[in-house]
Order: sequence, then structure tokens, then C-alpha cells
Amino acid sequence: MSPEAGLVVENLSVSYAISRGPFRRADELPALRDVDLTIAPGRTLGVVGESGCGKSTLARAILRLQSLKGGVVRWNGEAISALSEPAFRRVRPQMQMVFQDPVASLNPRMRVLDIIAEPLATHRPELSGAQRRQKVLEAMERVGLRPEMADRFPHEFSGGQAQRIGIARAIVLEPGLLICDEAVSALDVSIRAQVLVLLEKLQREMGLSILFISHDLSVVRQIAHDILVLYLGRVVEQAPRDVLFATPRHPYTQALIGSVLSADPRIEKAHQSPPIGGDLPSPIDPPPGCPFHTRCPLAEPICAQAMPGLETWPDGGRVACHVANRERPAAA
Amino acid sequence: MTEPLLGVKHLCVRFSSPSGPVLAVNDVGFSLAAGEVLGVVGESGSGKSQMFMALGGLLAGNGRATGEAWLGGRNLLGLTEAELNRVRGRELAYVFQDPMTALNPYRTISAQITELLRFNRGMDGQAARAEALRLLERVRIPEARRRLDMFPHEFSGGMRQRVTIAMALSNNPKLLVADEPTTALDVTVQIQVLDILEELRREQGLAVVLITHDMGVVARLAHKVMVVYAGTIVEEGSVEEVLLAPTHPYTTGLLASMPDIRRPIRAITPIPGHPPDGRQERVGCMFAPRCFKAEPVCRAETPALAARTGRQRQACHFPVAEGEAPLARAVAS
Amino acid sequence: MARWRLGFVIPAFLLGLVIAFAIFGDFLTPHDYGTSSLLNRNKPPVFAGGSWAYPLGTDGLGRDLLARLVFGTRISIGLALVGTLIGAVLGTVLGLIAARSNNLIGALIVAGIDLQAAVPFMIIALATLAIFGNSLTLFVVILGLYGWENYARLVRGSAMSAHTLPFVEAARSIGVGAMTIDRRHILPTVFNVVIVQATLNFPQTILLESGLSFLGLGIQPPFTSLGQLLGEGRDSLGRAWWLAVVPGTLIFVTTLSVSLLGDALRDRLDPTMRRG
Amino acid sequence: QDSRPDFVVAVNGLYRSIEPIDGNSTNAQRIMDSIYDPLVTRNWTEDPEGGELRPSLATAWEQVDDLTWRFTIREGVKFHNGETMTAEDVAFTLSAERIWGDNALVPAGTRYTTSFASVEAIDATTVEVKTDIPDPNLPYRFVTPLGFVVPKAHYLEVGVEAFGQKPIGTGPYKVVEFDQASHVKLEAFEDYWGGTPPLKTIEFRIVPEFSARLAGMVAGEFDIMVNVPIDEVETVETYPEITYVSRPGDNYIMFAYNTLDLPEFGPNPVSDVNLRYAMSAAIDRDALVEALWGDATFAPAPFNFPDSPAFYDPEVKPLIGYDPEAAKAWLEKSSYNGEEVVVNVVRGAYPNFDLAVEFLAEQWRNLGINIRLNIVDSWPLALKHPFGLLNMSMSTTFDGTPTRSIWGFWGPDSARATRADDRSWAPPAEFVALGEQYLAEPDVAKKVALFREMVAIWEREQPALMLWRSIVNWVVSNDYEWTSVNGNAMLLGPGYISVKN
Amino acid sequence: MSLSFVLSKLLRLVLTVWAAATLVFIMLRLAGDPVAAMVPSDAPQIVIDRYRERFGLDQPFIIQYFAYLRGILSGDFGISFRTGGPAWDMVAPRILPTLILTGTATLVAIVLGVPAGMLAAANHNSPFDRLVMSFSVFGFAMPNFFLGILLILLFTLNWRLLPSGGFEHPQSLIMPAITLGLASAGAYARLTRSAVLEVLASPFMRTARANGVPPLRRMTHHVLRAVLVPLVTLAGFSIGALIAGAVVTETVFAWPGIGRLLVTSVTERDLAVVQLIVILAALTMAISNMMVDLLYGWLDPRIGTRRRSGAG
Ligand SMILES: Nc1ncnc2c1ncn2[C@@H]1O[C@H](COP(=O)(O)OP(=O)(O)OP(=O)(O)O)[C@@H](O)[C@H]1O
Ligand SMILES: Nc1ncnc2c1ncn2[C@@H]1O[C@H](COP(=O)(O)OP(=O)(O)OP(=O)(O)O)[C@@H](O)[C@H]1O
Ligand SMILES: [Mg+2]
Ligand SMILES: [Mg+2]
Ligand code: NI
Repeated sequence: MSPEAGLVVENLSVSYAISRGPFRRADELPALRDVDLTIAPGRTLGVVGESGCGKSTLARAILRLQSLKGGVVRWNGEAISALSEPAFRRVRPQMQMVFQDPVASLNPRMRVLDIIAEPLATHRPELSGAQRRQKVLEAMERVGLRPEMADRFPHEFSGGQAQRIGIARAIVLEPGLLICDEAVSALDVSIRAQVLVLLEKLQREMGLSILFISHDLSVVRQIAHDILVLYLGRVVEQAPRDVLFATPRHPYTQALIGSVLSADPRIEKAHQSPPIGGDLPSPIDPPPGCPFHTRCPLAEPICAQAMPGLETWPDGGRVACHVANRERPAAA
Repeated sequence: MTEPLLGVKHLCVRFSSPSGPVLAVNDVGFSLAAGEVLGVVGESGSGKSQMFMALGGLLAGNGRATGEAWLGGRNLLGLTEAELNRVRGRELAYVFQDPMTALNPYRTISAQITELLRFNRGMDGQAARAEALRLLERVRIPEARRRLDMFPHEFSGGMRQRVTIAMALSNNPKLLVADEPTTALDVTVQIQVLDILEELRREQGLAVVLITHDMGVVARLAHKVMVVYAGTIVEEGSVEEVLLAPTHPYTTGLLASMPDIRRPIRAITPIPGHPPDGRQERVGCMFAPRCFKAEPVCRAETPALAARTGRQRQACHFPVAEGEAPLARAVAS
Repeated sequence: MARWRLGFVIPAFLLGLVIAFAIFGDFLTPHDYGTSSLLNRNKPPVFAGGSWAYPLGTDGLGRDLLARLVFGTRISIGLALVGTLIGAVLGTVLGLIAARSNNLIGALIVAGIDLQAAVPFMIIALATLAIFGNSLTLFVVILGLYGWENYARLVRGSAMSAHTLPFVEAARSIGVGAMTIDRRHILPTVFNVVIVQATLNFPQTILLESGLSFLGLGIQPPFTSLGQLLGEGRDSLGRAWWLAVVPGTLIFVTTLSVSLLGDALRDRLDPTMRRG
Repeated sequence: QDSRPDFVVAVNGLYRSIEPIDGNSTNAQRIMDSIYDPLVTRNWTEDPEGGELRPSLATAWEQVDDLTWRFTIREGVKFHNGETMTAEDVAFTLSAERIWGDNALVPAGTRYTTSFASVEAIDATTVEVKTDIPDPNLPYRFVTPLGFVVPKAHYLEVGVEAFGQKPIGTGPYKVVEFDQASHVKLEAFEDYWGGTPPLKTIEFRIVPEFSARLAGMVAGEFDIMVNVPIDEVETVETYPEITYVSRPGDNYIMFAYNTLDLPEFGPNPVSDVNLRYAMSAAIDRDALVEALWGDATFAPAPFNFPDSPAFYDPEVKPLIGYDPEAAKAWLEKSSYNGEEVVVNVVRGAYPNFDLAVEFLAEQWRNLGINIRLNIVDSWPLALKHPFGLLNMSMSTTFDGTPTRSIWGFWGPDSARATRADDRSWAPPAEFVALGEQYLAEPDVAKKVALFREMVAIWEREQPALMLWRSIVNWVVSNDYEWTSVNGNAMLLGPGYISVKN
Repeated sequence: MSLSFVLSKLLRLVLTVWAAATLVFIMLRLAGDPVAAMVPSDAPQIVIDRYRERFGLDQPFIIQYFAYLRGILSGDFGISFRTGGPAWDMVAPRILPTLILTGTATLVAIVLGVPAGMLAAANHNSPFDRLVMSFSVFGFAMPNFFLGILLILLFTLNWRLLPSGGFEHPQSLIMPAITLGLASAGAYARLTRSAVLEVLASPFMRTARANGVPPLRRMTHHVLRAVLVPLVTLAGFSIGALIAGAVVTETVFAWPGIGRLLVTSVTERDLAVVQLIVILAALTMAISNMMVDLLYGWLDPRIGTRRRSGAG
């Protein structure tokens, strides 16, 4: 098997144990089940889904902040999920993360310089203080922060600037993969746009792979090349951006897209709410069969019994839905 | 023209804070008729919430509101706390952003709703319970009867927000202030909650103030829009006017920053810089430092809110003409 | 803001006075705390008709009370400081370890906290001192152990929530080691809790010391402490009230000012933190 | 109706048992005279140092021969349980079975029964005690706890411990409640042989705090309280409703030097007699006692005790008196080299002792001795090697002679010489030999001479530093007329207390 | 509230009490020979040996330990060295007085502290607020034996209003309960105040206000309900402080309770009694902690069966 560049995740499963006291067996909360995905260098994969569907868990699992129940994570062909902790330390600088709450993800008691230098201090201890500072300033320049800001504390920055600091920290080791977990959700529209533009720029310059997690479809559409839709820990659909938005096949994807509002009042006048009801079922005991069948307008008896397979469509989309896949079965 | 339901004039909200006074809302005036939905948009910290908290006397202890706010023939800003408490819930109701914490976690849903019915509408226990059930069904809580005696934490976020709406509407208020009612919700739930709000408005004829930073929410529900920047109204008009033909550079900038899923993909254009925090000195147009059209006069003179281009009003010396901006370019793809 | 400053400055000033008294008090009196003078027993203080030779009078062995007070203050504050420090360090370290150990060690620490909390410390101190005899080392160890479980529990709680803070997650995602995370991120974050708890523990330590002295288990002569002086003076309240009231006042002022400082700090550091 | 008062005594503590021997302690001695009667009693009022004996439960006694004494037992005396006291009971009270046999029930009493050979009830009213050496002073012993007569059958039935919790005697009051951590309640024993008890009930209630005791006295809650700190006497005397009473005790307070060099506990500098001389000479005991006690008590020369009048000589001076210069010289002469000298002291063991200890320690430090005070809270901690000095007190209640002090405390069978954990003295052979002669000597003058020789040896060895005779004090409500006696005992029976008009 | 929740709490309780019992056993045995406290200081060695035999102190440590554990399980807490009777008989009659004292003190603390704290919070930053806060620090900073003696001097010696101590009259309870309760009253006042302030600032109070719930009802039905959780926590915590305080207070006021007994038992080395008291104290604390935990489940619907977080 030739080493494949970029990130490959196969059959990833993660469970949380929910303890209910010493006299009860811990309940298992399957947060992710059999997730596959691939991100080539320089590409962005957008992950969308409702709150609690396992988006953050996916990010944490890839970075080994969370133990796996099953599956493999490969980075540039190497199965990093199987590495020992010391061996993984070698790979870790390759993968960095940007967080949701920009200010909260910076230690309020550290100077910007030290925050951005923390990855260097951890993984490149051989660097001298001056070299380290040099690298930090380079990263700051890349994300559009002025050098004199290096000696300030996080609370002196607005949300947008703070997120730039977070991004600078993530790129200072020149990683190959950037994982953005709701990296722009907490930002105002104007600031969000700044950060999105910055991320695109960095991807171009550094050839980054980006795993872009968001619940906001319009943002994902803006930045991602491919899009993965999660529902209750399962991949229900994955497709290149244009395919997904042009022809969403899974009823859940359709409902998600159908729920997004437009800033154009004329469009909104005509916009019908998608016909899905209810709430996300409890993730502790997800419904049998297709997890979405409880809310699905197209559900058929089979949906309550068997989990549909994720089948590949000719245009590169993959869909896990009995009904949709029946329409146009996968090319063999 | 009929007497508007709500008339606000020269509303200012000030806070005293350890680092000096904060002018959160600066000389704001507007009006709202019954059955009308006013969308209030603007970036975080622009003063949207405080503007309407001031009306119900709900400012934090260090805040003070001045000006006039006429509702049902009374100036809310001149009322005592006791009088205001009678206005709140009966004429003026609120729904807040975070449904997770807006309900008392220690009391059942029915206790919290019937309490309002008993105190504000003088119902007895039995009737109040029946009415509570009706209200829950009204906001489409599934299995409402069973859920009546549950605690808030047993509800999902969307259901909780529906409960707070039911509570707010329990006393048939004339004006509902919905402060980011759907921001914390998933999109699929958001659209359901918005639909319920719209339905209730239509049926009960109540006026709604919809505070949000999401232009989509405004586009779906609002009739009128008010764009707020740094505590002042920078643009105001009907929803079509403001969203389709924005005239203030700030409004155009906001719209250009927002990707829109229902339109072709185009490159987004951020507004440079970041918003002021309420402590700055106020000279000239507060948006001038970030404005692509700013001229020296903008930094010196505060533009008044006036209709310079047509019906809609803007506080800008150099309103944007149709087509000049937004600088949104469709991505060739 | 001004109110906060006042709430800080007044107790800080009072505490400063007490500390200055403990450190420089020797200059106020020519006598040594231990020198007895059988000719000068039970002399009244200046304000009760005594002479300036013994400004606060003397005790039953003719020892200068002012000198004893200075020395007692020194010992009391020193003991409370050392005791608080030991408890804080021990409790903090154990709390930090427990917060990130989801294993036997963590469980053991939690069990230890439970156990310590289950037996009123006064009883333990009483039994230990009465049974093993009262050496200075043992006394310090006991004062040091006093309250460690409070630090540990608070630190563990705050550290566990600190572990979920985004910036700690961020550090972990970078690959920073557990010890470094504790040192660089968790400890500074929970430090407020430790400081505030210390301002509660410090006066309690002084009070524990005086309670033990009252029960006759205090520090050993020739050393003395405020609690000891208060305890010794209590029989004489009818005749020579100052014997008890002066050290009592010093205890009160010290505990009061530290508590007030703690209040001010708490308001300042974390307005939402609450403690019984 | 019974118009006699309910009487409350505020005490600082109670002892675990009120069995006469097992419970013998300062805190129980106060109570015992109300519960028990001794065989023989002193003429407390006229001869407080106790020379003159009077009948009590024994109506008469005679020495039949050198080694035999006969006691005639009072008839018609009832125990609290209604049974009549017999000679059997008396014999049992003094028996080997109870006290001095191999498996004695209360072995702690052996010190009162040295020289006993046999005890026998020879008829219904006569008890015969035989000794193995002549003992002209034997009846004196029966004023001590040894003489408190207990009912044989009941005693054997319940056992020593239970008896100590609910004792039965012949005294004017019977025990109705005893809770060692709070109170003892006594009730008048109407069948008392000695007359009608003047109080309806007596409660000895623990009130640990002096201030609370005093407040309660002044407020009329208590009728008598014990233990007034000597500095507070003046304060007490300012209250018109109460009276301060003080008496010499029957204890002598001292410091025992550890004269033994026990290698297992490390070097003991105090085993050098010159250091002991130096330490004794460094202390101005007269000034100390004067300062602490005023003229309430005095600093005795060793074993020169007024409570054994025949052996007392006011002119005797101690061998080692206060002499700072000599102290320095002895220190010089000693092998002392700055080693630590540990002083074991039980906190609050005797009134004012803690203060004295601090004073002594300071004097010794000034002399150049490296003193470490080890002030502990209970006897088990103090009575343990290693130590250089140990606090102790020496009781003289025995038989009107210094036998108990010089032989009981310093003889070859004494605790000081035998106990594993805290022995501190090995009596020289010469001392032991003299002691044996002393015990056997019937003639008082010769006995005194032997005694003096023993004291001289003792002083030469200097195994202890005598400090003062203990003081017992009370505060009495002015509603009562109370006759106090020397020692801890409180007599509350007929003739000793009455309500003032 | 599930059975498994209660069971796990019970298990924890048993373990805690066992650990406390073992700890005190080891400690007491380490501390040398208790007999020396029972015999006169001039009793010769043979006397000591006989006593050791009588109380089984010559047995090996481990045998004593298992005998002790077996005894506890069968309700036999050993023999008091002092009375020769069961230790339980020494302790039992004192439980009630201590309960009365600590109970009344708690009542004093709550009755004084909670309303004061609520009023202080309702009048935040007013002079009344500051008065309450100063007073609470006063209660906290005063050594309670000193307070007790001052009370005796004033109320008994000077004014002759109250008995100096004892247990006979109902009035006897007043001064000890105040002495013991005052420090806790301060704690209750502070906690109530800060908890009320915190609740007042919470979003759900804003909702209640915005919906026109009248102020008094907001206090009684919304705030009080929410404040109960921290108050219950404090009540649980303060049991320990009360027991510790009782040791001193009972001594000052000659109150015939467990605290006094502990002091005398410790100095006289009545091992069985000390052990029993420690076990009782641990049991009380463990039970009160368990009650607090169970009460949480009842008071805070969100907790239900889930474990309380470590922060207490
Ligand atoms: N540490 C944890 N222990 C137990 N369950 C957890 C834990 N973290 C997450 N979960 C559960 O796992 C599921 C997935 O959580 P995750 O945080 O990955 O969701 P998410 O998609 O990121 O949601 P959000 O959009 O709210 O961030 C949820 O049901 C969540 O409750
Ligand atoms: N209690 C207060 N003390 C001081 N300043 C305050 C206080 N409350 C609000 N402010 C300030 O008032 C300004 C307006 O706040 P407001 O809550 O109205 O903003 P908003 O537009 O609603 O923002 P968001 O979208 O974040 O809710 C902000 O700058 C804020 O800092
Ligand atoms: Mg997430
Ligand atoms: Mg807002
Ligand atoms: Ni405040």
C-alpha cells in the first residue's frame, strides 16, 4: 500500500462511558460510529451536523485527545492511532487545532508571545529564545497581527484578533493539518469573514489540509471543498460541495439545507420550512436502523430495521439512506 | 397615521463601570405599530439588547436609561419598579437568548407557567393548569400534558425556548421583545421556533422586536429593520429596503461579509477593523474608521439619521448608491 | 472601585500592624519574654495604674506581658503561616493530581479527602496531641494538616473544570505534557481558589491553636502563643482582664483582617465563588 | 417535709472510680468521706496534723503483742444497701484477697499494707491484724483509704470496677448517680450510725472552668467550689456572698532527678550527682514559694514534714540550699557538657506547678544547663524514659510517720525503683539496710535517729528536689458553716456542715 | 433517586467509617501504654502488669484489631478502662445532650444567619449589608471559649440572669447554644448572602422579572428554592465544625455531652471510649454527607442520579 498523503480516517468509532454509580454497569454513549473520511493536502473537508452529533468528538479523536473504540487514523500513510504516545509526539506537530471560543482558548495569564510559542516550547525545545521569538513573529505576521502585540495579554484583544492568535499558535509549527472546531461560530459576521478569508489565504500559502467543523452550512459552503454530514455519530452523506448543495440526497441533508435562512426577504417569503419534526433522539440509546428514521419524512419500515450502507454515487457523493440509494444505486 | 404602539425618543443607556462610564445606547428613537415585527441587527456589543432591556427596567444595577418610551399611553422610563413589574409580562414580554438558563431549574414547567397566570391573570390553580397546557400545546410541545410536570433540564433546547415563548405570551402582551431567540438553537430547530413566533404574531396581533445578528432571521420575519452600530441606529427602513438596497456602508459591509446559501457562491468581503466598545469618545461617525467611503467630514461631524436616498433613513454623510457596493463578487466557478 | 480598595486597604493595614508588632515589637520593651522576676509578679499595666517599666504589666512569674505578647504573636502568626502553607501546598498538589487521575490514585486521594472530612479535625488534633505528647514538630504538622482536605477538594473541583477550559484543551491538543499543563495552565487558574481558601484557613488555624491551648494542648513552654496567653489569662478576667483581652483582641484583629482581606480578594478575583 | 438543702459542689474533675483504693486520687478523696467511714479517724478539728486518733467504725483498738493488733468493731452500723456491717466486712476490707495477696483485687493498695501478715475476724466484733515486724503506728493507717470499710458480699459480687461506679459504704451519704464525665450525686443515708446527715443531697458537679465555677458560686448555683488559682484569691474575696478557705494538703510537690544511667535511653547527664547538686543549689525555693503562694505554704527540707510531728524539726536545713555560687562550682565539677536535659512534666498536675516549672527551667538555663521542657498532657507520656527530671508528688497520708514518704517512695519496692518505663532511682544498699532497721524499730527516738541517717543518705544522693507542701482551697457559700480539714478530704457529715441562720 | 445511588452512598459511608475506626485504632495503639493513666503514679510495676492483663492489652496488635472490628459489628464497642463497663454506656447518655446543644446551635445559626444573609443581599451594599457582614466576621474570628467565658461573666456573674452551665434548666442551654451557634450564624449569613446575590444575577431570575413575577414571590419561590442547595451543603459541612466546637463549648459550660467526654477520655486514655466517639463522629459526618447528597437529588432536579461534582 503506497503511502497516501493527507488524512485518512477509517471506521472510526468512539464511545463515552456514562457512569451511573458503582452498582451499575456504565452506559455506553456511542458518539461516533464507523466514520470514514479523507482529506487530501490543500483541501478542506467541512463537517456539519446538529449539536451533539459528534463533530467535536471527531476532532478530538483524530488528535488522540480521545481514546478510540475502533478504527484507524492515518496521517500521510502512517497509522497514527496505533502509535505509542512517545512516537505520536513526533507526528503531533503536524496536526493543530483552532478552537471555538477564541478568547477562552488563550490562557489569560500568558502573554501572546508565550501562547504562540507554547507549541515550539513543547516540540522544538532545541530552539533558542531568540529563534523562538523569531518564529512567533513570523506566524503573527502571517495572520495579520502586529509584532508589538506579542507582549500583550489575551484580554486586550477583540474576538477576531484573539482568533488570529489562536490560528498563529496552530500554524507556528507549520502543520499539515488544521482542525477548526467551530472556529468562527462565536465571531461576529464581519469578524467571521475576516477569519474565513485568512484561513483560505493560509491554506493557499501553506498547502494545509483543513478539517472545518461547523454547524453553519452557509459558512461550510463558503470554505469547504468536500462536505461530510454527521447525524448521531454516523456519516449520513458526504459529497463534493457543489454536488451536495445542488443535489442533497439524504433527507437529513435536505432538511439541514432547507432550514438555512437567506438574507434575501424575497427568498424567505417563499421559503417553506422543511418537514422534519421532533428533536435529536437520545444518543445513549440511538434508534435502531437508520438513526434518522424517527424524524424522516420519507421513512419506510426498512429504515427502522437496518442501517443503510454508505454507498458511493457516480458524482463522488456517498449517501447512507435506503430510500435515496434506491433511486440511483451506486456504480459498481 | 395611527398612534404607534411603542414610541421611543432620545433613549440613552449609560453604565458606570470600573474603567469609566459606558454609553451603550446613544440617543435612539423609533416607533413600532401593533402587529409589526421590527428586526434589530448589529454586531455584538452594539447596544441592541440594552436598548430594549431599558424599556422594561431590566438594566443591570449599574445601568441608567434616559429619554422616553411610550407604550400604551405611559412613559415606561418614568415608572416605578412596582409599576413596571405590572407592565412586564402583561403588556411587554421578553424572550431571551439562552433557553438553557432562562428557566428556573428547580421548579417544574407547570409551576413556572401557572405562577404567571395566577399573578398576572388572576386565575385559580385549576384554570391556570388548563391554560398552561393550552399554551404548551400552542407552541407545539409534543405530549404537553405529560411534560407539564417535568423540570426544564428534561427538555431539549428547542423545547425550552418554546416554553419561554409560551410563558412570555401567557398574559397576552402587546409587545414581545425577542432577544436572539434562536441563536443558541440548531438550524432545524431555529426555523421551527421562528415559524411559531410568526404564527403567534399573526394570530394575536402582537408587535415583536426581533433582536438578532442573523440577517436571515430578519429577512424571514421582520417588516422593518434597524441596523445598530455602537449604540446608534445607522440605518432604518423596511426589510426589503435595508436588506436588498442597503445604503449605509456598514449595512453593505455586513451583507457582504455574510455567505448566503441561497445565492450563488461569491467571495466574501470582510469589514476591516473591529467595532468600538462604548467607551470611546463620540465625535463624528463612529463607523468612519472602518468605512471604505469615509471622508474627513465623517470623523468630525455626526451624521443624523435621515432619509437621504429615498424612504429609508440612514445616518451617513455618503450613502451608498445602488450598485456601487456591496463589494460582493460572484466567484467564477 | 474605591470601595474595593478600602475593603483591601483597611484590613491590609491592620494586618500590617500586627505583623509589624510581631517583628519589631521587641523594640517596645527592654524585657525578654522568658525572664521571670519573682519580685515583679502580676504588675498591672500602665492604664491600670502600673509603671512604664512594664507597659502591659507582668504575669504570675513576673514576666513582661508586652514581651510575651510580641513573642506570642510571632509564634502564632508564624505557626499559622507555616500551617497554612503546608496545608495549601499539600492540598493543592493532591488536588491537582486527583483532578487528572481517573484511576486508583485519584480514587485514593478522594477517599482520603472523604475520610479527613468525616472526622472533625479538632478530635484528631486533640487525640494526637494528648496521646503522642506535644512537640513543636507535631504541633506544626497538625496545624499543617488542618484543612488540607478543603484545599484538595476545592483544587480538585476547580482543576477538573479547568481541565475542560478551552485553553487547557488547546494546550493538550498541542501535546503539552500533563505536568506542564498542571504547572503552566491549571495551577495559575486555580490559584485564586487556593489563595481565598488560605485566607479562610489562616484564621481557622489561629483559632484551632487557641482552642487547643484552651484545652491545655497548646504549644509548649517556654514558647507561648496568643492562644496560650488568652487561655492562661482567662481565669483572671475578673482581676486582670487585660491578660486575656489583649491577646484575645490580637487574635480577633488578625483573624478579622485576614478574613476581610480574603473577602476583598474573593470579590476581586472571582465574584461568583462561594464558600461556607 | 425534708428541709435539708440540696448541696452542690463544683469540682474541676472526677476520678474514674470511687472504690476506696482503686479510686484513690485527689478528685475522689473529696467524695469518699461522704460515702465511707474509716475504721479510725483523726481529731481533725483540734489536731489538724493528725496526731490524735479517735474511734470511728472501730470503737476501740489495742496492741495485743508486738506483732498483733485487735480492733473492736462498732455494732449496728448499716451499709447503704441495708446490710449490717460485720467484722467479716472489716477483715475483708483489709484482706490479702482484696489488697495484698498475689491475685489481689486492688493491687494498688499494697503500699498501705506493707508488713501485713494476716487479717482475721476472730469474732463478731473483733478483727485481728498481725504484722511481720512490730508496727506501733498501725492504727494510723486506717485513717487512710485503707480504713474505708466495704461490704464484703456485695463487693465480691459486683467486682472492683462496678463497685467503683456504684460504691456502697457506711458513710452519711449514699451514691445515687455517678457519671465520671459530669457528676456524682449523693443522697442522705437516713440509717447513718453517726446521726442525721445535714444535707438532703450532694452533687459533685464538674465545672472545668474556674470562671464558671466562680460565677456559679456568686450566683448561688453552687455551695462549695474547689481549686482557686492562687492569684485569684483576692478577687474571690471581694464577693460578699462567699468565703475563701484554704488548708495545707497532704502532698509534697517535687521534681525527681533521674539518677540512673540507662544506656538504652541514651546518656543521662543528671545521673552525675554534682549536676544534681548544682541544679538544686540554683533554685531559691523559698523565694519561689513565697512568690507563688505567699505564706500559704512553705518549702520543706527533705522529709522534714510537719504532718509527722515526731519526726519534724523546724530547725533542719536542707543539705543543698540556695547558693548560686556553689551551684556554679558544682556545675564546674560535674561532667556536664551542654547535653540536653529533658524535663518531663504533666500539664496541670498540681496547682501552680506549671508556672514553677517555667521558673525553674529558666534558672537552670541561666546556670548554663540545656533544658528542654517536655510538658505533656497525661501521665503515660510523662512516665517514660528518657528524661532527666520528672514531676512527682509524695503523699504523706499513712500513719503519722514519714514511713510512706521515705520508704514507700524511695525504698527498694517503690515505683521509683521498680517501674520499667520511668524508674529513676536505685536506693543504695546502706539506705536499704537502714530502712529495714527503721521499719522494725519500735522506739520512737531511735526510729527518728535512723530516719535522719536515711535522709542524710538520700540528700547525698539528691534524687529529688522538694518544692512545697501542697495547698487545698475552696470557696464556700456564706449560707453554710463548714469545717474544713487538712488535705483533699471534704467532711460533709453530721457536725461538719450546717446552714447558717 | 435510584436504589443504586443510595447503595453507592451507603457503601461510601461504611468505608469512611471503617477507615476512621481503623485510623483511630492504629493511632491509639501506637501511642503506648494506656495503663499508666489508670494507676497511681507511684504504683509499682507489678500493678501495671496486672492491669494490662485484665484489659487484654498484652495481646498482639492484630488480634486486638480483629477483636475490635468483630466487636463493632456486633455492637460491642469495648470496655471502658475507667468504669470497667461497656464504652457504649459511657457514651450513650451523652448523645442526647450533645444533639440538643448542636441542634439548638444550628437553629440559632440558621435563624440568625439565613434571614440576615437574605436581607443583606436584598439590600446589597447598604449599611445593613455591611453590618451583617461585619457581624458574621466577628462570629467567625472570636475564639468560642473566650466568647463563652465572657457570656458567663456577664450573664451569670454580673447580671445573674442565666445559670453558669449545667444541663438541668432549659435556660442552661441559652449561652452554650449562642456560643456555639454564633460562628456558624456568620457562615450562614455570608453564604446566604452570596448565594442570593448569585441567584439574583442568574438568567432565570431575569426571566421571572421580565415576566412580571412580584418581588416577594421571586424571593420566596425562586431565590429561596435555589439557595437551598448551597445552604444544605453548608449545613452538612458545619456539622463537623459544630462537633469540634462542642468539645470546647461543652467544657466551658460543663455541658454533659460527648465533647467533654472526649476531652477526659483522651487525657485518661480510655481507648474504647475515644474510639467509639471517633466512630460516632465519623458516622454522623458520613450520614450527614449522605443526607446532603440525597437532599441534593431531591432539591436539585438536575442532579438526580448523577454524582455531585468534586467542588462541593
Ligand atoms: N466527555 C464526555 N462524556 C460523555 N459524553 C460526552 C462527552 N463529550 C461529549 N459527549 C457526548 O457525545 C456526543 C457528541 O458530542 P460532541 O461534543 O462531539 O458533539 P458536537 O457535535 O461537537 O456538538 P456541539 O455542536 O454542541 O459542539 C454528545 O451526545 C455529547 O453529549
Ligand atoms: N452591566 C453593564 N456594565 C457595563 N457595560 C455594559 C453592561 N451591560 C452592557 N454593557 C455594555 O453595553 C454595550 C451594549 O451591550 P448589549 O448587551 O446591548 O449588546 P448587544 O448588541 O445586545 O450584543 P450581543 O449581540 O452580544 O448581545 C456593550 O458594549 C456592553 O459592554
Ligand atoms: Mg462541538
Ligand atoms: Mg444582546
Ligand atoms: Ni459586592
